[in-house]
Amino acid sequence: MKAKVSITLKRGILDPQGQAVLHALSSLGYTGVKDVRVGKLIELDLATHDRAGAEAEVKAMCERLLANTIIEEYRIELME
Amino acid sequence: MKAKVSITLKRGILDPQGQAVLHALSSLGYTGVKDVRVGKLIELDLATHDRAGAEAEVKAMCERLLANTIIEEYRIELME
Amino acid sequence: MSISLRVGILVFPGSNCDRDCQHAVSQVMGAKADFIWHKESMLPHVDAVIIPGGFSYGDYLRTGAIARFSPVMAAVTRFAEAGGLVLGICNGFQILLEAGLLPGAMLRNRSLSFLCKDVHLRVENADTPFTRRCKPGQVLTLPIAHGEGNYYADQATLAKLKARNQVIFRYCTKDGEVTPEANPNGSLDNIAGIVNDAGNILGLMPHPERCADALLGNEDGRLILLSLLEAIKSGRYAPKPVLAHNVS
Amino acid sequence: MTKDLIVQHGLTEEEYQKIVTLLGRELNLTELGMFSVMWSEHCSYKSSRTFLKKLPTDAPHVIQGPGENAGVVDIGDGLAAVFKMESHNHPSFIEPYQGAATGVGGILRDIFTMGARPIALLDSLRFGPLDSPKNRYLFSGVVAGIAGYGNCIGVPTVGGEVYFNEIYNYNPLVNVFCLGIARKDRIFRGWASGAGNPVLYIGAKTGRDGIHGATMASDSFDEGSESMRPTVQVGDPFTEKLLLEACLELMEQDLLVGIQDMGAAGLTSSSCEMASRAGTGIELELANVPRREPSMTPYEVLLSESQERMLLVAKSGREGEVLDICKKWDVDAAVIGRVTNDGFLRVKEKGVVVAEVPARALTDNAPTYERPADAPAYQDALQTLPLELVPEPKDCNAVLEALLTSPTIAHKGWVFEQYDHMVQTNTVIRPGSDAAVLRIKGTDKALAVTADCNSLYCVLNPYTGAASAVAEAARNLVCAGARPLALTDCLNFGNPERPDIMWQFILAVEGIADACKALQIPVVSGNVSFYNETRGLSIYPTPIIGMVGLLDHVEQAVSQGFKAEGDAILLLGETGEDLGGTEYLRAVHHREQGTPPVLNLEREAALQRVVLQAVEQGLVRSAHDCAEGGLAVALAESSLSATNGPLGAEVVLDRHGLRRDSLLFGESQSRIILSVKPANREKIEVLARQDGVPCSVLGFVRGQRLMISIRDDRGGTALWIDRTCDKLDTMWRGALRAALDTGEGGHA
Ligand SMILES: Nc1ncnc2c1ncn2[C@@H]1O[C@H](COP(=O)(O)OP(=O)(O)O)[C@@H](O)[C@H]1O
Ligand SMILES: [Mg+2]
Repeated sequence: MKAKVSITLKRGILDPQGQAVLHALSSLGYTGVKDVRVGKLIELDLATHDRAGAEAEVKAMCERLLANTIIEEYRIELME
Repeated sequence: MKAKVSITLKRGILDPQGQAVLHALSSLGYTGVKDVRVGKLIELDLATHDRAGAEAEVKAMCERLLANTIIEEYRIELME
Repeated sequence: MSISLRVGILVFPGSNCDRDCQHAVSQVMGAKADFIWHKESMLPHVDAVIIPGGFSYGDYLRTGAIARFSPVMAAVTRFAEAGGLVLGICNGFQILLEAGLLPGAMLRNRSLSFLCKDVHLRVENADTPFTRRCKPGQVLTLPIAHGEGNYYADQATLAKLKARNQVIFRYCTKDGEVTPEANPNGSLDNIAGIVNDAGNILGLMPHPERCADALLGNEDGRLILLSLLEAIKSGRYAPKPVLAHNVS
Repeated sequence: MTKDLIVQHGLTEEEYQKIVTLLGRELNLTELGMFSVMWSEHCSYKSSRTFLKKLPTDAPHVIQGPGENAGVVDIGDGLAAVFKMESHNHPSFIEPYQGAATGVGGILRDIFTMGARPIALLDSLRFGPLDSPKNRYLFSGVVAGIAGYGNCIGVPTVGGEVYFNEIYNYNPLVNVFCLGIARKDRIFRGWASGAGNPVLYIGAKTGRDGIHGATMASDSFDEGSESMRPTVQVGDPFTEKLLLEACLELMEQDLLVGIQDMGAAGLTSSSCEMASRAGTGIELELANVPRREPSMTPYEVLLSESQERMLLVAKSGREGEVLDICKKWDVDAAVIGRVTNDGFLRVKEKGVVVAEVPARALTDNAPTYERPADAPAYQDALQTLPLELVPEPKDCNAVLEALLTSPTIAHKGWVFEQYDHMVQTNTVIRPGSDAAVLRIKGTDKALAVTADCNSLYCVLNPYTGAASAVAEAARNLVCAGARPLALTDCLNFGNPERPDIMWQFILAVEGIADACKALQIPVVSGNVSFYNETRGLSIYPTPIIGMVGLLDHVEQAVSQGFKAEGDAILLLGETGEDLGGTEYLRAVHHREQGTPPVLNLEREAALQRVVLQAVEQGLVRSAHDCAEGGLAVALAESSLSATNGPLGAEVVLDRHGLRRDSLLFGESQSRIILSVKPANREKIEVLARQDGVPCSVLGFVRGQRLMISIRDDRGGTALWIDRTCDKLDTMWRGALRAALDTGEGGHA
């Protein structure tokens, strides 16, 4: 099965990249954009088909490696 | 409303970051991971509530700025 | 070098080799070098444009992605279309790619880290305004300093680049062999620099301005800057005047 | 005010009472927060101030000594060198990339706030061994963070040092040094002069970053620290680059009275320090402070440590021009207050006073302590080294290889190739030599920079170790052909409330002071980082010395690599039985003990004089100081550092009754290896003799092997080291990467 991990900066943590994109979009005329946050997307291809097991394992991967939980938070989505 | 843009390298383009994560995961003992791709996640906060309009506008942003379609593909999700 | 030659050097927020280019062009090569602010929508009178290295807009999103929308880039595009010479170094190369003035795109270095060191380059085409002072096959030593120099183009584009001799520099060993080990960043076909179809726009990752001055121990970069200045002097690359109503 | 709140703010009951007496009333919470950061060890130097006064700070060329954002020295041609070093140890342990990046951002601001354009960075790093995944994560994260910030802003990182030792497992050190150049007649200071002048805020918007960062840096680690998440600051080098250009342009236009960066304790420290230096007051309106987050309290706004911000005092009536220049550079700016003449820092939020304290109460009136100091009980044992328990090595080739691959000695290319060390096109001598050399455009001159400290020497004998750090830094500059001008220090120690740590600190400061006097090098800036302690375990005393030297002629610059076959190899200085505290003893015999190598400051000064004269007379082709690993490693490094690939050497050493390992790997101080054209040999011998410096010809640059023989006292000669340069080169250059590539990744 596949896992999609979305990693974003925690609220309150400065996101210079998001600010730069926001600024660029508005100077391109997209003035209806109020805020931009840039994060990471990690797609994993897993050998298992056990949903609960996969969820626990991906969570462990996030905590140990994929996310820097000091400044980032993550969300996991699983799909066949 | 909010838009979530997922940007990933096109299939066929080597993703060294994904490879590095795959390698790191397997040396941490997560041997059930077959492949990893790393991409970008851009979350936009939009002033509008018009879904169709928003979709078209975000698509235009992607084509012009957010993604480089020579190497990347993108997916847009909209939510209230 | 005649004092009448004028090179314009673009300055984006985050450019950081702008002053280095100015020093190399003016103090070392003896031409005139003027800064051009990114907000300008018209170029002043210049004979060539250098887009210097650095981290325009912090390299946020993708290298060069935001800078290419600066007003000055529209003016540079018109200048190039009229035949003017444009040299993009490092971040300048990345901006030219994003702007579509050169084909292809830049990916992160294979090692995923920034790399600053001397590399060897083989001159693949010495018949360009940027390399006319070099010999075909000559091996130059130039420094690189980048995190994203892993050049990519699709097969069709690569074939076209090769067929038309648009690959100008390749990473090589000190004896001029193009090998995977000599490739510092994973770039396709060891490509370090390319020109556009018309041959008047060069993008390269290594920094000629960092090795123009004998004091820094290497003058190979002079060859590229000297080629550029001599090409201007030859008069063959003077941008053709564009009438206002012709601009669509 | 409750006891709990006072304790939470890191103040003692007595300190709180002292504040109440100063103010003549109780404080509100906002004021408590302000005192808590300003009276913290980090901002107030309360445990160190008394002792730092011992450091010599005067010399005719010193324009600004300690007390400002950075030190300033005259380098002629109307120019001044501006430099300082700072620690970012605790933030880098919590989040290595951002911690190190913001450390670079902070030191850069200290330099450009003085009106200087930054031209070089150095980084001094200490980590636990790389066989632990956590240490690999910290080390690579820190290096990436320094690269990420320095490369983006376009200031070359041209040198530094890295040591690995278990003692830094839970408390790595990240010290960064920055050098800038300013016009001598246009140095800016952090003074809020002139009542009525407008106070402006420029730079990034304020968020809830790093609130209590300053108190955190003054606190030991415990298990919970790694979860102190909300305090992590994120650096934005792009914004800093714009801020840098905007500030330099504001200074060029002569619009400013004073300027200071907002570092630790942000708006609070910058405003009270500027007022207190000038003997004025400042009144702030917080509602005008640009903010990133909604509903921040005055407490938060005043204590936020958001990065990339500056506080300016502009000339009256010129604030419009200031705002225009900021606008040109896309830098946020706002008038947030004005200078007053009542000596108070008065803070309002929408017109309502939320804090009102004398500026000097926050700064000058902070307490100072002479804490108890005493040598630790283990010191004697530590200094005892029974040499009979250290067998002489039979295979010296193996020892040399072990040393060249020890991460502390191994080639540091893996580190400095991640740093843009060439941007600005001034780097005449790149990292990988004793000191980096930067030419000064528009003049014939150049500056050399280095950072040094052997903390193993310092734990064995804090006085000698610290003095040796000064001597080594100066020696490194001299090897590059530069005359030492002045130094900055970054004193990293454990918990000053422990007598043994205070003892180490006091001795180290005395060592620095004496070495400075002997070598005539003033201290112009510095930084103290205490509480480098985790779970009761303190780091070794690590007083890092950053030093700047001047070359009158840039062409004189010398690097450590051999230059040509046939050159004679000379050793200036004398080798003794100095095995205590050596890398050899540590890496091969697993002992960290003994007395560190003896340092004789007069001999050191003589040695440096001789080498400088030789360089100035154009007699020297390469120069390299003997440091960790001793003579054998120094010879190998010179051999392997030759510009176009290794150049071998054939060398014979006279035994003089010494142990083989002392001769090859001992770390006797005050030694420099030169290579010279054979024709110049005698001239150098004459120079050395005049100054009483021992000078011996060791051999010649020749072939593709490193061959070191020892001639015993009866005249017999045996070859003890014989390896191809290629083999040594591969090992030396590959060792750090190999150490990083082993084992699993992850940051758990
Ligand atoms: N952290 C670092 N950053 C940049 N350069 C470094 C770093 N560590 C070491 N180097 C460079 O590697 C070389 C050797 O360092 P070191 O062994 O400390 O030399 P020395 O003992 O002569 O001071 C020096 O040129 C130094 O500047
Ligand atoms: Mg050293």
